[in-house]
Amino acid sequence: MNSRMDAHAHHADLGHEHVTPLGVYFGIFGALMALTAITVGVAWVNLGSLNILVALGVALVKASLVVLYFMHLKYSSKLTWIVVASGLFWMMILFGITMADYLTRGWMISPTILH
Amino acid sequence: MEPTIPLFPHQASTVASRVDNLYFFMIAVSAFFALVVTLLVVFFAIKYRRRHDDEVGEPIHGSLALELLWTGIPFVIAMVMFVWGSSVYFALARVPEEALDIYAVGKQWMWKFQHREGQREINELHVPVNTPVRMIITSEDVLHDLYFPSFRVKTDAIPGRYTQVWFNATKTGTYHIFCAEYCGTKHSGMIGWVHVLPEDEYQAWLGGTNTGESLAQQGEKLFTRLACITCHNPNSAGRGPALLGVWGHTVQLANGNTVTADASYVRESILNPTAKIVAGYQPLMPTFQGQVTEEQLLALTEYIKGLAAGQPVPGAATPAAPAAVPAPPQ
Amino acid sequence: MSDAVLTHGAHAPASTRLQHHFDTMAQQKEAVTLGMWVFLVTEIMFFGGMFAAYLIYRMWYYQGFVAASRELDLVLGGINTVVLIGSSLTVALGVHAAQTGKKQQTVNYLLLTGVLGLAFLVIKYFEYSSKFDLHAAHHGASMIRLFPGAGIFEVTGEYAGIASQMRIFMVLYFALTGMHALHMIIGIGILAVITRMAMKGEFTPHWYAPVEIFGLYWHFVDIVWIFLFPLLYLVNRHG
Amino acid sequence: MPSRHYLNHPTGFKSWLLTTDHKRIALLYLFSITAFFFLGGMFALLVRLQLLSPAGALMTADAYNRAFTMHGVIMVFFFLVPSIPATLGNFLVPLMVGAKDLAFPRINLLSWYIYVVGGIFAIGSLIGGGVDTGWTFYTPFSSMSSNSRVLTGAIGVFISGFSSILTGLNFIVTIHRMRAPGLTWFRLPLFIWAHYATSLIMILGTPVIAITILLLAFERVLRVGIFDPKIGGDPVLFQHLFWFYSHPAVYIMVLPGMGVISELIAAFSRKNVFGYSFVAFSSLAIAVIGFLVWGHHMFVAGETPYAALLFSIISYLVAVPSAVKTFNWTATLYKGSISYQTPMLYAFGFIGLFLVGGLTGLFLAAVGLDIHVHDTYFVVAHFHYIMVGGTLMAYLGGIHYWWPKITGKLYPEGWSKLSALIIFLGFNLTFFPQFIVGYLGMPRRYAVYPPEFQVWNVLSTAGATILGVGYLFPMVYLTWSWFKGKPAGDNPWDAKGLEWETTSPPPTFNFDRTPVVTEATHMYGHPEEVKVV
Repeated sequence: MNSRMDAHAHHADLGHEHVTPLGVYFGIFGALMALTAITVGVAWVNLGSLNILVALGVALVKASLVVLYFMHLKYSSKLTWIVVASGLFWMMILFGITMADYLTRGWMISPTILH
Repeated sequence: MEPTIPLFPHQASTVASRVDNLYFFMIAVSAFFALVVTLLVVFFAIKYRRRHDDEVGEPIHGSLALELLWTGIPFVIAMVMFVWGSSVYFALARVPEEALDIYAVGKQWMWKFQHREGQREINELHVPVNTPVRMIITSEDVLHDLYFPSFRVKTDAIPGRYTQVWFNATKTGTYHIFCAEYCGTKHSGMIGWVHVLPEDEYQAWLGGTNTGESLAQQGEKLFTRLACITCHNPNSAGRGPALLGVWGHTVQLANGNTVTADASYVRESILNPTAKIVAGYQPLMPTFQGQVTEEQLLALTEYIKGLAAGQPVPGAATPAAPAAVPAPPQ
Repeated sequence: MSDAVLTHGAHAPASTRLQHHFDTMAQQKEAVTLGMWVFLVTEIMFFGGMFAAYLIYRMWYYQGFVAASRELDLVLGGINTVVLIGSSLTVALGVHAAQTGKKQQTVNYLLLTGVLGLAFLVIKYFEYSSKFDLHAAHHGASMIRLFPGAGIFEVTGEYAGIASQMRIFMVLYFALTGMHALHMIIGIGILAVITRMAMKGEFTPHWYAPVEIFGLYWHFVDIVWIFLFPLLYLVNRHG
Repeated sequence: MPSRHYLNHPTGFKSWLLTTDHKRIALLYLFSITAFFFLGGMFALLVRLQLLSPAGALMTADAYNRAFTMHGVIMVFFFLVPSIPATLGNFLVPLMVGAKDLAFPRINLLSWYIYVVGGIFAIGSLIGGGVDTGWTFYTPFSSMSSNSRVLTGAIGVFISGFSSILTGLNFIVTIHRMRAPGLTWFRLPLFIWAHYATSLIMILGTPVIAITILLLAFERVLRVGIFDPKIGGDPVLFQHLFWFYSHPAVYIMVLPGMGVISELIAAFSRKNVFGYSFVAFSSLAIAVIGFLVWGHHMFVAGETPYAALLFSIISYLVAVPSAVKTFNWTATLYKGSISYQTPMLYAFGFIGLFLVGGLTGLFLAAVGLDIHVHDTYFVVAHFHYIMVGGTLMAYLGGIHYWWPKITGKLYPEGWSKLSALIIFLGFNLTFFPQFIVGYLGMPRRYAVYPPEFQVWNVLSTAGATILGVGYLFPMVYLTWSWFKGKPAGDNPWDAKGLEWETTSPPPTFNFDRTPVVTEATHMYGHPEEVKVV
């Protein structure tokens, strides 16, 4: 947790950091390319309202691959995970609660302005 | 105005006393807690004042029971306030079916009121006592807010959109109207008076100031003048959809969606005609953006509203006053 | 970005890379890395505000969004996606090279990243400038000029009725891609500094934090684009 | 006093302008926010003078609109938001965690320069004629209608936001990574917990207002329609995005104040804070729940009844942790050893005023009641009780408490007690009448008003005059004490805390040896008797 407290255990030794094998990087790049092709292809298929979900789902998978492997989140501390999660959580707050207004605009509890 | 120093606003609507009761409850709860905490602080401060320089306080780490108590009690009280506040809000938000509709248009810096019977007022509003009145509000330019402090209600006037607020005035008299959403230079000059009249005086006022034309009739004239009637011929198939009986019903659109024909839809269809094309028609209609004012839009809407099924159609020249509003005695 | 990025000083061993207020290199590195991640969270929220607007208007103005989206150049957008993901790969390889002490490789990968970043911006420039031309819409009979400024934006013909919807899409297009491009430009500036440091041989397997921290930033910019691409270019291409 | 400390070593103008010492940067902030405080205060005085007469005693409506806007913009973005975090926080966070500096000293200096540049834009907009949109910059008035210096002012706000983000980032990393050996999370001073919670809001909320302001500028320059209903935009969306930051920003302003109060009450009761972990977690609860309530600014703005109810109930939830804090502070006094030195007087004042401010917040969270008092003086009174009665009282209390540490000097106790009293009385006279006139229905931002509201407005203006004088006092005697005050000694209050274990003023790197922490915060008396919750 706090590196000042266990400084003795670590000293200045940074040599044990995780080194990702090169193959992983190229593999991830390949996967990202494939997913890009999928997301372009799907746009030509009519899935109704599923289109946006598929597009966002694919983007989310791509972003996760970048974060986990390119940005080494997979090998990072719990705190880093929490930081990333809190970013996503707060963005969901922004979207979700704003939508609480926008999605209910059609529902009226009074006679609408039409009677 | 009044010689005395006012402490409390007039209670001049049915909801005013409900709002005020909640207010008094809140004051009582607040005063109680403020007093308890203040007295404790003063009492402790005196009782445990430092008596010599190297005295220290007694180490007390806390108490789970107390923490739960003073988390729980405020929570319960807060929920009571929430429920009470919400029930008052429902009364404010739920407009009675039989309410009398009056239109309000905010504009830098005046309030324009439009009665369905045709009367127009600026910064003055006449309403009958003991009758639910619904204000349907929009704005020509920026945000405004129509505020009746004596009725305890307000709502924003939003350009491009209709909002509503209702009240049932219980006391005759003259009360303030304020603009409560900052709107520029003469924001504080965007004020007026609402005159609550007994029913007979209100009718007399309606009669005495009647322009002779209801809002729907004005709309009908506009409908002809703007040549809407060339395409929207109510009786026969035209290039545009017939409007007879459309109001309040579901309209099938060309893109497969449906929409309910209400004031917002009518408004959009006039200003941005190709946004929602009715199934089976071509996007031929030109926009009337910039050619009709908010008030003319209201008149047209009112006219189309009157074209409900079974109602007279243009040419018959009958006012389309709703049943809830007695026809002007003329 | 992080302080370590700004640390200069020639050819110093790792221990002198330790700033006065840290106790150990491990502590310094953890602080700098955490700082960058926290900064990226603020970036999420920064773009989040625009994404919220996008979401709402897309819900309201789907028709206009589809029409305007189809006017975007999918080929250029697609190439840019490949270019940017490619640059993410090269920067990751650059970090790997620095981590394993391969000095020349580090420099090469960083330079390659810079080239790809610039390529992205050049393509973006051509995309942008085409939005100032009045031209026939690809997918309709309309004439359009898509830059959303008063007196510039113009839509006539069958799209005229949804012109204001299309304009809102274009506002968001320019706001989102413009902010993204600005991040790229800043990133390339930082990259230039770091590449210079790499050329001077300042990084060792014990101290390469600037490369790593820059990498985090660059990957984030890539991720933003990963979302922008489908949301802007691929609203609906069927039917 | 030590012969060599952060103030006198190194010397020279440049050593201050290029300093990376968190203590010096805190002082740079102190001077600049004090300047903005008095600038904003002058506008407040102009506003109050105008309202002496129903017809407007002083200026035209246009001038008045600019006066209250500049008052709001300056006070919110250039005084309240940076006030405690950037001065006391900057000075104390490293000291309290036993570190030599913040994690990113140069970024800390950068944040001050960003603040100054933002401030120059704000003053630029003022010189150019001012802004007349209200500090809330509501569209479409700000984007389409106002012909004042909206763009310059908005850019100033936009820029200053980044100074806030960088401060928050620095605090978070420092608190996570720079704590002294033995300083576990539950030994941290509550001041640190409060600043941690504040920093969360700074980094998560501020970017949203930055982008919102940017979109507003985009709209104003290019007329693109993103918030303009005439061409398809939604003005209510601006309000959602604006309040997503600006409501939590209220907690940016008050949470650090709560942190200060926790320190003051502990130090002047010589007692650990009652229910430490509840007070600590209530800060986090406020920071998190505070992000979910922004829609209570929009009950009459056209949001749906469903959204209104959601925002109402969550607003009530956020009241609970504030209540918990107040009760714990009160309980801390029990069996304490309470002295009435100036900082403690401010703490008592804070509790009283925060009570009123917080409890009237309950009124506003009730949708049915808020409809009536929304955008009236009731709201004005409420938030001034929180921001001035709360934040400013805590800020002054904190400045007085740590002044001996910052400058190494003592201020005259008699004068400081007198000014604390004047400020408390003046404050109440200024703002209490506004509750009454607000419930009567007087809308805010009115340059002229119906005559029946005059009495309350005259009382309020009288109070503001007293308050204004009250604020000048500390300015004078604190400045005097810096040069002529008696040396304070390292720990004049006999208070606990790492900041009191170093010299006054502290050396450049804070501690001669890295401190090792072995007990919880504010443990007076015999530590073995104490069980930490």
